[in-house]
Amino acid sequence: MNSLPNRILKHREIWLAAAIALLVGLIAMRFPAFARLGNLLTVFNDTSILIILALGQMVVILTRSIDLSMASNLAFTGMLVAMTNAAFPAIPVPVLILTAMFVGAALGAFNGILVWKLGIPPIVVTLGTLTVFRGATFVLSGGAWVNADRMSPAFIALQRSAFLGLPILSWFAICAIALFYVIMTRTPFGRSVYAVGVNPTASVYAGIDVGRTKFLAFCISGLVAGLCGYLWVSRYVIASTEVANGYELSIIAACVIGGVSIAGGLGSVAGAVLGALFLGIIGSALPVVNVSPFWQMAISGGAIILAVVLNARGERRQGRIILKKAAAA
Amino acid sequence: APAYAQDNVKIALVVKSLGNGFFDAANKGAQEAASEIGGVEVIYTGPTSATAEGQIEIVNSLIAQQVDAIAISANDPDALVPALKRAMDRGITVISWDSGVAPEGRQLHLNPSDTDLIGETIIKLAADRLPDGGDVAILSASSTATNQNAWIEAAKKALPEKFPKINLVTVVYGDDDSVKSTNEARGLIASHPDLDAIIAPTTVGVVAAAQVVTDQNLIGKINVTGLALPSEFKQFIDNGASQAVALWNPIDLGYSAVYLSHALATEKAKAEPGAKLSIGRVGEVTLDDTNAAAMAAPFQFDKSNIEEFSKIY
Amino acid sequence: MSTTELAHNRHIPDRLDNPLRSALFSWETLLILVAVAIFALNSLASPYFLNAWSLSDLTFNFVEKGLIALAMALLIIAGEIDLSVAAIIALSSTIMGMAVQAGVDTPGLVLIGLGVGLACGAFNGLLVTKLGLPSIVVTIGTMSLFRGIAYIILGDQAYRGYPASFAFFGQGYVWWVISFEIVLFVIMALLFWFLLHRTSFGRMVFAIGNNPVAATFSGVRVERIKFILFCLTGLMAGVASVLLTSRLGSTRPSIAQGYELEVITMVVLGGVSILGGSGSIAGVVLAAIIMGLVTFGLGLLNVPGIVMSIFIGLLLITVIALPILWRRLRERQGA
Amino acid sequence: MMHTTIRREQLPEETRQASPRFSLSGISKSFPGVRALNKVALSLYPGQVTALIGENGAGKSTLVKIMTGIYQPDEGEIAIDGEGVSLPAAHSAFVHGISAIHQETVLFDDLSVAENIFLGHAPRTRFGLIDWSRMRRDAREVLEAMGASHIDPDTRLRELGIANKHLVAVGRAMSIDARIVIMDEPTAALSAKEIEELFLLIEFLKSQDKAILFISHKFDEIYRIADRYTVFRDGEMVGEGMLAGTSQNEIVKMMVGRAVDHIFPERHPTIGAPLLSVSTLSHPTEFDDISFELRKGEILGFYGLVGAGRSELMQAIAGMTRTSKGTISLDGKAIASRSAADTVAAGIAYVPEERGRQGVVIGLPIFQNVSLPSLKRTSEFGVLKLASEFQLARRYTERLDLRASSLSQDVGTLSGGNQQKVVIAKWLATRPKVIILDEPTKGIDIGSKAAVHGFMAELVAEGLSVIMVSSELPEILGMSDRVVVMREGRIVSIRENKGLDAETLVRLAAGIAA
Ligand SMILES: Nc1ncnc2c1ncn2[C@@H]1O[C@H](COP(=O)(O)OP(=O)(O)OP(=O)(O)O)[C@@H](O)[C@H]1O
Ligand SMILES: Nc1ncnc2c1ncn2[C@@H]1O[C@H](COP(=O)(O)OP(=O)(O)OP(=O)(O)O)[C@@H](O)[C@H]1O
Ligand SMILES: [Mg+2]
Ligand SMILES: [Mg+2]
Repeated sequence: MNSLPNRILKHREIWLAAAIALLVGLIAMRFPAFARLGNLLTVFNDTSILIILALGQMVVILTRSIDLSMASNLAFTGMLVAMTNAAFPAIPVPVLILTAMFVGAALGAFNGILVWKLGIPPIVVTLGTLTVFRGATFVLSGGAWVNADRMSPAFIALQRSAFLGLPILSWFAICAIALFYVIMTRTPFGRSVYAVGVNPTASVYAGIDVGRTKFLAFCISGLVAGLCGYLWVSRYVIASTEVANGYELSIIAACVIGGVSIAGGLGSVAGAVLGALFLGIIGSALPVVNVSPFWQMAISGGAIILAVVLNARGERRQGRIILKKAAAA
Repeated sequence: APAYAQDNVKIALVVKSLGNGFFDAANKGAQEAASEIGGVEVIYTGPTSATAEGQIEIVNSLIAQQVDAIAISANDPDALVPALKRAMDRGITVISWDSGVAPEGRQLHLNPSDTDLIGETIIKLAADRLPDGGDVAILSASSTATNQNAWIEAAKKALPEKFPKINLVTVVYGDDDSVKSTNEARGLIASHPDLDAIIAPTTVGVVAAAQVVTDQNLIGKINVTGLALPSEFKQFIDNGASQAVALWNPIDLGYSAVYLSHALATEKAKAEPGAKLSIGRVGEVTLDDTNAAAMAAPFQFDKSNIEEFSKIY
Repeated sequence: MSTTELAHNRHIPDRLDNPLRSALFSWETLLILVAVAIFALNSLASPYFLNAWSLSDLTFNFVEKGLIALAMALLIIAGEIDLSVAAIIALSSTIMGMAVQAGVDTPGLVLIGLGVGLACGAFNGLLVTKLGLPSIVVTIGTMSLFRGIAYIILGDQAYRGYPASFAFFGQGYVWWVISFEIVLFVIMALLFWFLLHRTSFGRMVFAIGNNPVAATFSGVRVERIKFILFCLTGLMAGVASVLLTSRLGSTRPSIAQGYELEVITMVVLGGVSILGGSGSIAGVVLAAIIMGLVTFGLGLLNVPGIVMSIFIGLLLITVIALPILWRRLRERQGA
Repeated sequence: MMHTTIRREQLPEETRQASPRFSLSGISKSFPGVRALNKVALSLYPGQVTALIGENGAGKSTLVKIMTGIYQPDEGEIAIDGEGVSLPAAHSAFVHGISAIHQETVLFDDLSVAENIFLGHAPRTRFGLIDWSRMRRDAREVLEAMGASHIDPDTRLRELGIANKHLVAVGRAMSIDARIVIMDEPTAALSAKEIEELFLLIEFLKSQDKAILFISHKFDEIYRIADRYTVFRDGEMVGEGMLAGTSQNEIVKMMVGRAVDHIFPERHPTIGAPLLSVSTLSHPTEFDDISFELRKGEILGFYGLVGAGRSELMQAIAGMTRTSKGTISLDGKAIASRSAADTVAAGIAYVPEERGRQGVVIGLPIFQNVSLPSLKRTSEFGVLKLASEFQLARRYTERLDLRASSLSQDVGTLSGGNQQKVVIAKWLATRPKVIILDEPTKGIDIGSKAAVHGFMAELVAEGLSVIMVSSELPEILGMSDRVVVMREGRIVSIRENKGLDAETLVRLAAGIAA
């Protein structure tokens, strides 16, 4: 009953991976080049930013919260580092990246403090900061864009340069996946994130500070958004107020497709990554197979609904069992 | 009727979205016109994202401010008509420039250049480098942008007669959004392995396409051309991702928009088919049947002159 | 709780405090003050503000979103949410556009617009109530789905050519500066106020939001009411779609982009608890007006829209945080 | 520690040498409206099992929560090995080597068994990371030691039955190398075999010199495993001593024979014809083959231990849950529909057990709570008539002697007892023929209890029929005309309440042969 194959099939991630493989297979039938390793790596590279963001959002959602401000945080930090780079091209890029992560984490901490200390529902807090952060981006830049011509070559080149045949951007994603995997599965903090989401009351009994855990989760999502601020701006070589506008919902969608339960406590690094890849593959495959790109939105919407329905099936809660004969059966 | 009692003639320059370098340059020209004419106040405004709803809210507040004229580069030719009509009903002069609105929503439209000429030029930029012919694709801005659609129509018309060896494989839309344009450019390259050139008649799209070609090491294989601001695009001429691009002078365009708005608002000129209107230092234009006028021919930038122009706009 | 102990007489009064007095310290009063302050500031800041036509134009900034907010308030009070409303506007507008091409006339268009809204709402409602799914994810999904269908139908095209009579809904005036839109909003606000605060349906909505289990135990048909609320929200999105389409005179699939968050902001600013169970229509109407005043007022000063949103965002957080801080402070003093 | 030295003088010879490992003294704790603990004391000795005995609501679990740092006492001292300590959070109890199995299974449904056991104190690798393979191994060891090797440490807790969940909770307590082990009704959901294994484990812990607190309502278990006893009644400590030499009857008297008991109302029931009849009602997992009749003007008491399935049965009768088999009929007419709304319409009212979750709608004022199931009567064409709502609310709340400052007060601001009155008023206002009261006086003070009991008597005198589910013996004995005893989802006995005594009922409910 608990044989290995059985246990593996219980994991929804396996199903999602199978669905993705099937999807790639279907696309390859019409356009074989799509399934070539080189192209798949390109798709992965193109999806890297979404993957990293989805990982941050996952941590927040696991604690029964939600962070709607990630895309705005990204725009703000992206603009900040782009302007810093334009004004002081001499500052080395790694320093800028660290700055971006720090600023992002600070914005996340602002959300987190409001959730932790004032007990304002996360959705309200981040709905507010969603507009505040983006507005602040406009104020910061005075509405002007920072274009390629104002960025230093190193700023643009870093994530494009390759290491072991893979672009650095992909390495960022790979490192993030590895790091989040370790954090979520192997550290007390990671496990307390799950515990808080599964059962806040029981977490208190187990000696976990629920509010503080949520606070740290928001710091992480902020930090990740800050990092992606740099990655986004240097990837698309433009920093503007409109950067990643509305992207918060794509991030959440990636998590949801990946089986992260909005009610908290359920979800995995693999799931979030696969959810993001699913969206990424659809996005890059549609133009290739000559399906009008106008189908993309409807397809991802359908995928979200399907994913939620399937996940809900798997989660059907059982009642308690009082009758001895039923318990034995 | 315009309020002569007030010292200043207030002219609103409404752009598709704030922050776009092309419009910032146009604003420069607008301010030049204002100080040249004297007694003119230019309000430079636009939504943050290029939507018609955003522009409508702005038009409403401009009506309330009782500006004397609105010169708009529209995000949608139809959706803005009701709001602009209302502005005209309240005695405000309305013209469109760059990207037009339907004739009933404005008094005149100022095309930066002759539509057919632009259409032909963007193809020619690509064709010049493809003596044996080849596949080209167009990366446009928003699918509702009037000017883009008109140019693409003109380009398609010019193809069979003047460039028989050039094969236009597809038209995609990047919505003047860097991310969307980048993704569309990638899609083009992936789905058309034999592509020789990407033509982007939009300053946002052309930069995105050139960046993608640079990133994917396709310099020399795919030539990016289109309409580009020299200051934003210089690096791609330098690195060879593009051989040449074209554009008109956005400064002159903004200048002319304000100049014409002022002339109409102060009733120094009248917009009617066939009228010849002066636009100060730029010269003069003639209105066609739909009260539209075209300015000069697009100007080409390549290795020889981009350095010089990138310092101007 | 000393009053509890002292109430030895068997008579329990209906209410202790004077309703006028409690109204004086309510959320709505706070919002009225805020609205009046912004109104005053606007009049001081711009000479163009105090003008019948300006005030009339101002209403266009919030009416369509406000109409949806009325229904959304009920939905959020019942503990659910609908993020797909803007997408419903787009889909409904697109179908109306198709109908125009097919030669349908104004009354038919309105029916189609409302019908599509209702159908979309019902679809959301079915997913949430029949399958027991969380509404926030369901509607994130349908948000892409509905707008996606609009994109599939329209692609890079736009529908125009609406009949002239159709323009009345979004551009017409009932009398002088009084537009059809604002009249409709006032009527709808009254209807929703009545529905929420004066009918047993509204009472059950509150009960569901506060404690769905206890409501079920009390014989309230929780699922059915939630379904109706989703339908109602969809229907109001359909109404907004008719107005907006008429006002724009054309349809693009990107119409009403981002409206959902503005609608929810209105609802929350109006004092509706995002966790469900409390709120009032008066608050939502006031919040809609405040948002209209802020955006229009700053617009008159040519402040970019994005800067206005900072004000709205800060207003939202502060207004929610203040009562909490206030309670903290009092508890600390009490302890 | 003066307190403990004095106490030691009174102890029997064999324990006098040992000083208490863990002692609490003068502990009080109040909740809004309830004084759960009043200056209680408790001592645990190394190598001994102390049984804490008391009726439902006596304050046992509250004390456990204080001992584990989850609640903070209003007053009193806690000492470990004679040294005063404070336990400001759950974590500090951990640090002091206190581990507990709580009454409500406070576990994590979506985490694995191993993790449920080790959350918060998982084994780490050299790099400070959680060592999963060791954690699994350790978990398997813990489970094996408890004789629960059939539980796979890798399964998600959700997939386990309630008995196995309870074993995991026990395992969690075992996994901490604790010196003090607390078990709040650990056997409530276990089968006989598992209970045997648990007892072996407790014997083992005893041999390891741990101090153990054992809470149970089952006397056979207490006598098998415990060395000492402490009895609580209504939040006070009423006795303690060595179990050996103390008879079960003495203890039952300590816990039920209340000195300051309130007097149950005098009743002269005129019992009529059968009104509600339930026949062979079954549910796949909760109850089986339930048949009984409720007669007009009768109070039918349902007795059983916690978890006997009475609440589930009543909720099924009230239309809240689906049944697999059987019929319910009222006045000879079968009730076909299966939704709460229809049951209310038919004339059956169910006053649920979990007042906070299922009963009151906190956030709404009193009068709106009362009128909620009767909205059809207080409205016209769906439009509310405020005046008639107030009138309805006043009629029933004043009759129940509700203590509130006004009817517009939020029910959340009322004390537990008064909230309960609102819930009862709400159901009476539906003018039912049958009213089912599930633990009607749970968690309410003695004064309010009397009011509720008096009111029940009035109701039946007016011809209403009452089903009263209660775990409180005095209430069952004092109020019922007949008593149904349930155990493990089945009816074990239906008796007239004449000459019934508490011990008989306790035996029946716990399955102890008389
Ligand atoms: N969090 C709380 N808020 C309010 N009242 C509470 C709370 N916890 C317990 N009580 C009340 O305190 C009293 C003691 O409850 P406790 O759970 O300690 O009883 P117990 O002896 O464990 O009963 P049982 O045998 O049913 O488990 C009860 O009246 C209960 O209603
Ligand atoms: N197996 C279990 N799993 C979870 N909770 C349980 C279990 N058994 C009992 N409980 C808890 O104990 C409470 C009482 O159980 P239940 O209602 O099934 O039995 P009952 O016979 O009605 O007991 P009561 O005397 O408390 O009414 C429930 O509210 C439930 O929270
Ligand atoms: Mg207990
Ligand atoms: Mg019960």
